Amino acid sequence: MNPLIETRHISKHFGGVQALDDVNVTLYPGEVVGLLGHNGAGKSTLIKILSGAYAADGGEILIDGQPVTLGSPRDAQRQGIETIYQNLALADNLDVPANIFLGRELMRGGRLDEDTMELEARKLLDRLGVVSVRNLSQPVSGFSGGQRQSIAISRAVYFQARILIMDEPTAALGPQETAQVNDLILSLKREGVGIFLISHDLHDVFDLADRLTVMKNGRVVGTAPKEDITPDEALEMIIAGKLPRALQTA
Amino acid sequence: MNPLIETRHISKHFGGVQALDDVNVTLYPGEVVGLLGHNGAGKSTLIKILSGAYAADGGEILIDGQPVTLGSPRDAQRQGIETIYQNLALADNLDVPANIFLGRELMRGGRLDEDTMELEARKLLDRLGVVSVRNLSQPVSGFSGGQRQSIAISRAVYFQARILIMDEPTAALGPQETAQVNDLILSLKREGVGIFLISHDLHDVFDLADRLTVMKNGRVVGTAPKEDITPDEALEMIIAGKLPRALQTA
Amino acid sequence: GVTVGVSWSNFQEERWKTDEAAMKAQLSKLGARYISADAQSSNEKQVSDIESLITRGANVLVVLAQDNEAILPAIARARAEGIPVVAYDRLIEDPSVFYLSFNNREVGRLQAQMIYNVKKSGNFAFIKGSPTDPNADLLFAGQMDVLGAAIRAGTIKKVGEQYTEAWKPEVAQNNMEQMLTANRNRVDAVVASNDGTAGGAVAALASVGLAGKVPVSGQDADKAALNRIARGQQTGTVWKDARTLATEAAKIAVQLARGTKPSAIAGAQIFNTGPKKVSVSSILLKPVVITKTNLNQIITAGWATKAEVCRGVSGASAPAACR
Amino acid sequence: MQNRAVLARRAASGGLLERLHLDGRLASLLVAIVVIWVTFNLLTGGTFLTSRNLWNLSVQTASVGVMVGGMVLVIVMRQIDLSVGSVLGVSGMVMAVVNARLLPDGPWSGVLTLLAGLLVGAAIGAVQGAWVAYLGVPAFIVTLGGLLIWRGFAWVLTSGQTVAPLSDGFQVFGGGLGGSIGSGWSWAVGLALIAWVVQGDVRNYLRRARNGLPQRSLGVQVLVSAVTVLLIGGFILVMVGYADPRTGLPRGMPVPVLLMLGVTGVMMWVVRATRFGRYVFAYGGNPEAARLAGINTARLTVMVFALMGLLAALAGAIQTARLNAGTNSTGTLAELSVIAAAVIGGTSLSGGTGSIPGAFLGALFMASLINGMLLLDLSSATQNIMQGLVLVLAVTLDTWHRRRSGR
Amino acid sequence: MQNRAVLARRAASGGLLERLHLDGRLASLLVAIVVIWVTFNLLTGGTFLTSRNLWNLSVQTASVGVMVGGMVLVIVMRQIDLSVGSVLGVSGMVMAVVNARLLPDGPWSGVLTLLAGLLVGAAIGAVQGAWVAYLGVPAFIVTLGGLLIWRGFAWVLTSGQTVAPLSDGFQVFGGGLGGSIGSGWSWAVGLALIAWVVQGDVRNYLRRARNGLPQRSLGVQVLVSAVTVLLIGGFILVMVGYADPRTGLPRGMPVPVLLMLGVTGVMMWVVRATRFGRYVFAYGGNPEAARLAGINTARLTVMVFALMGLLAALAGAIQTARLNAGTNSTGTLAELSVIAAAVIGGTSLSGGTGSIPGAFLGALFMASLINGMLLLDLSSATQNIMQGLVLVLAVTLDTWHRRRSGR
Ligand SMILES: Nc1ncnc2c1ncn2[C@@H]1O[C@H](COP(=O)(O)OP(=O)(O)OP(=O)(O)O)[C@@H](O)[C@H]1O
Ligand SMILES: Nc1ncnc2c1ncn2[C@@H]1O[C@H](COP(=O)(O)OP(=O)(O)OP(=O)(O)O)[C@@H](O)[C@H]1O
Ligand SMILES: O[C@@H]1[C@@H](O)[C@H](O)OC[C@H]1O
Ligand SMILES: [Mg+2]
Ligand SMILES: [Mg+2]
Repeated sequence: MNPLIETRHISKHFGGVQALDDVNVTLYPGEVVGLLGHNGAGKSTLIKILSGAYAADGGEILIDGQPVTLGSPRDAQRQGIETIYQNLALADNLDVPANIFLGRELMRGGRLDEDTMELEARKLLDRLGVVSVRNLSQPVSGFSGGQRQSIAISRAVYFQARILIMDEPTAALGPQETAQVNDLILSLKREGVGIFLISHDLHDVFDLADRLTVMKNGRVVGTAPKEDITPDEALEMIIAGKLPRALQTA
Repeated sequence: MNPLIETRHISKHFGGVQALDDVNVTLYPGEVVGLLGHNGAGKSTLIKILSGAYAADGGEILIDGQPVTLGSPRDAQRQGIETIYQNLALADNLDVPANIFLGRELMRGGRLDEDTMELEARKLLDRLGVVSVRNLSQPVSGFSGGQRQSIAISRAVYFQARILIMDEPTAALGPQETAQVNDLILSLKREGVGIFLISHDLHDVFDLADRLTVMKNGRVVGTAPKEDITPDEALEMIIAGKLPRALQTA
Repeated sequence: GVTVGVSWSNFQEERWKTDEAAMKAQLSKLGARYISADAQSSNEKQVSDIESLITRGANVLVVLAQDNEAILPAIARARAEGIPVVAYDRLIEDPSVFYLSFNNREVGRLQAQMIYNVKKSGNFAFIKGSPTDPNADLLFAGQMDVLGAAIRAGTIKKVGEQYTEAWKPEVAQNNMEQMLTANRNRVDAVVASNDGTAGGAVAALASVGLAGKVPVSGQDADKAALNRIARGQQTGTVWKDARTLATEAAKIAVQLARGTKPSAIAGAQIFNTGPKKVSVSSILLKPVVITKTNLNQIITAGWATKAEVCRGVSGASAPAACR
Repeated sequence: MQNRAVLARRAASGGLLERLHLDGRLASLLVAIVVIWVTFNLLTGGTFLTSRNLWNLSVQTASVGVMVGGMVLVIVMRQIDLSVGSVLGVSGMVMAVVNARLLPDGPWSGVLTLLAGLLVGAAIGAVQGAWVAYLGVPAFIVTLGGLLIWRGFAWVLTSGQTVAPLSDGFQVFGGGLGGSIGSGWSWAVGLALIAWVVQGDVRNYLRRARNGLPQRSLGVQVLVSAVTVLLIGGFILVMVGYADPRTGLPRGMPVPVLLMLGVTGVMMWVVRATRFGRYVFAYGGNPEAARLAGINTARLTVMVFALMGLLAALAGAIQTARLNAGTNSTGTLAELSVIAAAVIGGTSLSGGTGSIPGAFLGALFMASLINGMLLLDLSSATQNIMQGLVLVLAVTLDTWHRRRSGR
Repeated sequence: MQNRAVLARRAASGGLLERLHLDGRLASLLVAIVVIWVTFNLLTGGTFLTSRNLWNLSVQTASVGVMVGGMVLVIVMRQIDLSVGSVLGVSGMVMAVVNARLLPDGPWSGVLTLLAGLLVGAAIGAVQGAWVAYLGVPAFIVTLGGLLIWRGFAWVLTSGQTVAPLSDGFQVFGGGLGGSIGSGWSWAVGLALIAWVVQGDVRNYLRRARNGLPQRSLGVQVLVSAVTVLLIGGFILVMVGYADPRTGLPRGMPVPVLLMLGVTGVMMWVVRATRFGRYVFAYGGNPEAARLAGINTARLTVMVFALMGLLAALAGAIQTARLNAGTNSTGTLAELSVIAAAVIGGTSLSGGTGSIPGAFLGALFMASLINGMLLLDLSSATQNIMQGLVLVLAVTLDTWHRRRSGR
């Protein structure tokens, strides 16, 4: 079976910094791949390339085994890729439904269908257990860190992606809200969606992921099925940037 | 002994939303108080009032038992209060030393002492275990989420506060960096600094805090010494907004 | 009583204040009410201005047109309301209008002539007026009436010709500096279209030590210019006694308002040599050239005081008026 | 205690506007306009509020009023267009040349001339927008260049000469004699407007009620609708209250005013109901977020500038027709009035916020100020000073009011 | 493969500027200036690059050059000041009145006049700044009001009359005859400048070496310093190359140019070495972060506007002295030139970025363009068109170059 998405020899630099160097990752349908690494390892840069936000300096991306050019976020959306960005990327001056449906507004009779969008937004937030967001028609600048994160998550899950990329989706979420998002990830996985999950919470990653990819200083240290590795070994990989002995020999 | 800082009946609303309602909290020297609560509970709003960023609608703040007016962040700094904000509050166009020393630049011979500031910044980041930040004289807009967070932390710890307020300081940090910050918190505590710590990571909070205060919908649900409560009970408080039975009778 | 609505095109040049004062004085003598508006050099605003003057109850209009074409719709509105119009200082080619002016082309001729009197050949620089003021072109045309032949013959060489954005003296100064530089100071005469631009030109000449050595023309008899003439830095200025013009305008306006036909105004003649050859009733006043030799004429006329004209000028080299 | 009192007051004042679901900015601009209207009316002994003067005022507002909606979109997108005055000028000049020198007089000469002008304006706008979007040059520079270039072109086109006269069919756009639609049509337009407003309000109310979404109470909604209907009715009354001096018949609504209202209506609809409008605001709030959401932000920029150019050309048609002449100074400094009207109307120069009706009221406010001062016999220096002071004071009051009510 | 090649090229091109530790923006502006200088010199048959014309050019740059540094700070703070032209005008008029009508002629009349003017300018700026900072009214509105108000005041002050002539002591600021410092002093200033640059470079180099901080290599540093010294020397040579017609002696540096260089130097120092400058940039990058860092942002705003007013008044002194007259049109539209120079010099209207030397070069660029076109005696319409085109093209090339080199 072809992977849903695969990268080959991706590299990217900013000025003098080599943010990515010869990065190869794969993602299969119905699979959750955890992306781990220290701060500045290059995780966000990698997923921005996968979502068309950045252009790589070199290397190629394959979707369903076919090379593709992701020249803009719109290209990636057309390929069924949805992304939750680490910095959330909300238009602060717009309200909740406008943000959730941004770029893919519902229309009725030639005009924006505000009401349906508002009702759908309400449903989505309820599903994520976000009870504290009461007034949806207020600019999102007035929402708390966690509330904003929930809005960004709703945005990405509404449009039934084949490939979902989540960059620290629960970093700002409370325990209950985090649990709901984790449930959501599992149910999407069951529906066959492939998910890249970046998180610093090793517990969560081990609960959710099928495989783990660890990065350091822009390079992939290694990839392993969750069963073959313990959390302590993963930590070791993140810090030392080396494969644990068990895997090296394997 | 007077608490370092104490709030009485603090309230704050935004338009129709009552973000804080009659909030009382206390913090003693050498103590870490964990502030918990669901998203939108009012934690960040509370600490913004304590750091002079917002004015409360009602209630009062006491420092060393004396009522004070914190009309601006500068007022709070003068009282020895330093804050790490959830949204980091960095000037994206300035470099790392400029951000760390913003508002309290080192001078030498009537001009900014750039070199000393750069050297000090380097030391601070080393102390936080942030190895991936190499070029300090680049605008901070080019740094990763975790790197930016480390810069914000350096900023707050350099100026030897009496009261340190940390709003989800490790949300974006990797496991290693998180451990370093946790060590730092413990060592500051030993030096007698009082710390408010907001975090969604119950493990961390239980490792670090002496007392826990749980908020829900802008009100304080209750405060308890860490010894008197289990993580599950704390979760219960966050979700249900009620004191666990054990504490209610106490 | 009679209400006279006056639409000014702008008040940037010093002279218009004098025009206004004289007109007001005459109107109050005649027992008429003066109302006014200033279009600030904008055609669009002038149309609104005239609408509002009509709204305010003007029974006769005195119009200093910013643009003689773009003013016509406003004149048509006045005509439709049965309100007579005096075209003040600048021609308006509508048969219903009474035209009262100093002939601007004539002013241009006088400017050129005063220079030609002292300089018959050599390199001439032309500092023209604002590119958006039609008078600028009329003045230049008049200057060419006098100098064109010599230019074609080659005895006079035109070494620079620049409009002056909004008649601004500092713009004229820059332009003059560049003409001097481009010609390595070999500029023998400057035909400046009014006193403000002449001031700029003189400042530029002064900075290369040529002030007083190169003849410079002007127009309006601004006080600063009269002083320059006394100091010998400017050759002369064309004095259009705005007081006479304004006083006449006031008298004519009141007569028109009381129902006198334009052609029946005393001294009216037919003017039909405008660009479109429309015939209008008109009175054209004669401008006076003021130079060093007849400065006292302007002092005795009470246009400026001796102190103003002669500030800092005394001794043997001073003109008669200042001794 | 004192804090609590302040709090209560705030809640109450916020509450009124909130219960009416009215925009605070619009309300305070309306108040400012009413204040200066009443003041001028007193000072002019009743001249200001005559049908005749209000009719003039409406025509005087038209040119800025037509452009200001486009400028709102430009500024909301964090851009600026300094070239509008020159684009107005050059397209006006093109129309004058086409009308007076190229086209034969005839029933279609007016419309054809207008089309040619609009084409020129939109093309210029699109070129400028593309320069900004694809080459990444700041709009300030591109349109400052445009300001110089197109003004120069307007001059070169006729070597600085004024072009006149224009055909009757074209002069109609200026609202001069023969440029109004008469009483019958005016009432027809008014009734259509009323019908449109009422049915929109009713449909909106029912739909939100059906979906259980928050909204005005029924009583308040009826009140708001009634006031709107009255305002429209009053406006039409004023328009038909001013008679043509030749015929003695009511003039009715002038064509430029009709154009201004039409443009304003369309722009409001664009902002409220279309993706295009939504994207403009999203881009202004966070350009990066808009791009990441898959919006083609470059094309959006080109479209907004092209629209701005088109509207500047429409204003050029109005001005040129009103002067019955193409002059090379037409539109000088118009950019300042248009930007000022947008900012007074609540558009923020840092992008992301702006309102079409607000900007329209901003234009009306400035035009009223100038019109009123013209009726008083003030010197233009005094007028400048007054205009500056009233401008600053009005916006200060508005700012202060919104701060106090906590928004 | 192709991507890798691009990558390598980028690294190399980035590398050159990086190794020189030079600002790419400055470099490309310098190149643009050199290009138009050479072009004009060819077109004018060598007139452009004469001492005399360059001397003129330097004086023509002075008024905008003096103001542009202040405008950089204003724009970096996400503000705008539209009133500079009017403040220039009103303070120039005040100085003319003080000089010609109030003060007796005497050795101090020039300086006292200047002080009075600076006071007026700074006070106006401070009032406008306070209005923006404490009342929260957008700077666009406050300074647009100021544009109208102060222009009106300038007119009212003398009922529109031109005030002239001014005392010799004051005329010195305009750089006319007697307004330059002669050859001896020019060389003294030049040598002082050279000494200052060299010792600064040396000290800087040693200090960074001592602290082990990254910097230019020794060879490159020597090269950069040598080029700077040569430029200063060349500049002084040009200044002393133009003789006074009365005496035949070299004029040397004109006073307004001395003022401009002094102001530019001070502003560079303010931006690089003072807290004030740092805070202005911090505020521009993130106003909220600056406030949270304990910076008194309101006071900062007042100071920046007051400084802008002061510099506008200084420019007013230069213009008025140069013209030897206070006129009511002095400074009209100067705001556009000043803002344009700042933007051309790399100041971003969205705040947070800007450079004083860049803005200075921006002013020089615009002045060179106008100076050269006047030498060619082009019609003003052609001048407008050319100016617009060159402006847009120069910034386009710069943008394109920086994009290509990935910055
Ligand atoms: N726009 C940019 N300009 C310059 N450098 C950048 C930019 N974006 C990222 N970098 C650099 O690239 C490297 C990788 O950054 P990236 O954001 O991918 O890290 P990350 O793995 O997501 O880190 P974190 O866990 O902190 O989010 C970092 O060193 C960062 O400084
Ligand atoms: N500037 C604001 N304008 C309007 N509402 C606000 C504003 N700031 C906060 N709120 C509201 O106040 C409430 C409390 O927000 P706050 O940021 O204090 O929550 P929090 O406990 O920090 O949540 P989180 O865990 O998500 O950071 C939320 O409902 C939020 O929507
Ligand atoms: O008198 C002159 C007038 O005729 C012209 O139109 O504008 C400039 C004035 O100096
Ligand atoms: Mg990241
Ligand atoms: Mg928070």
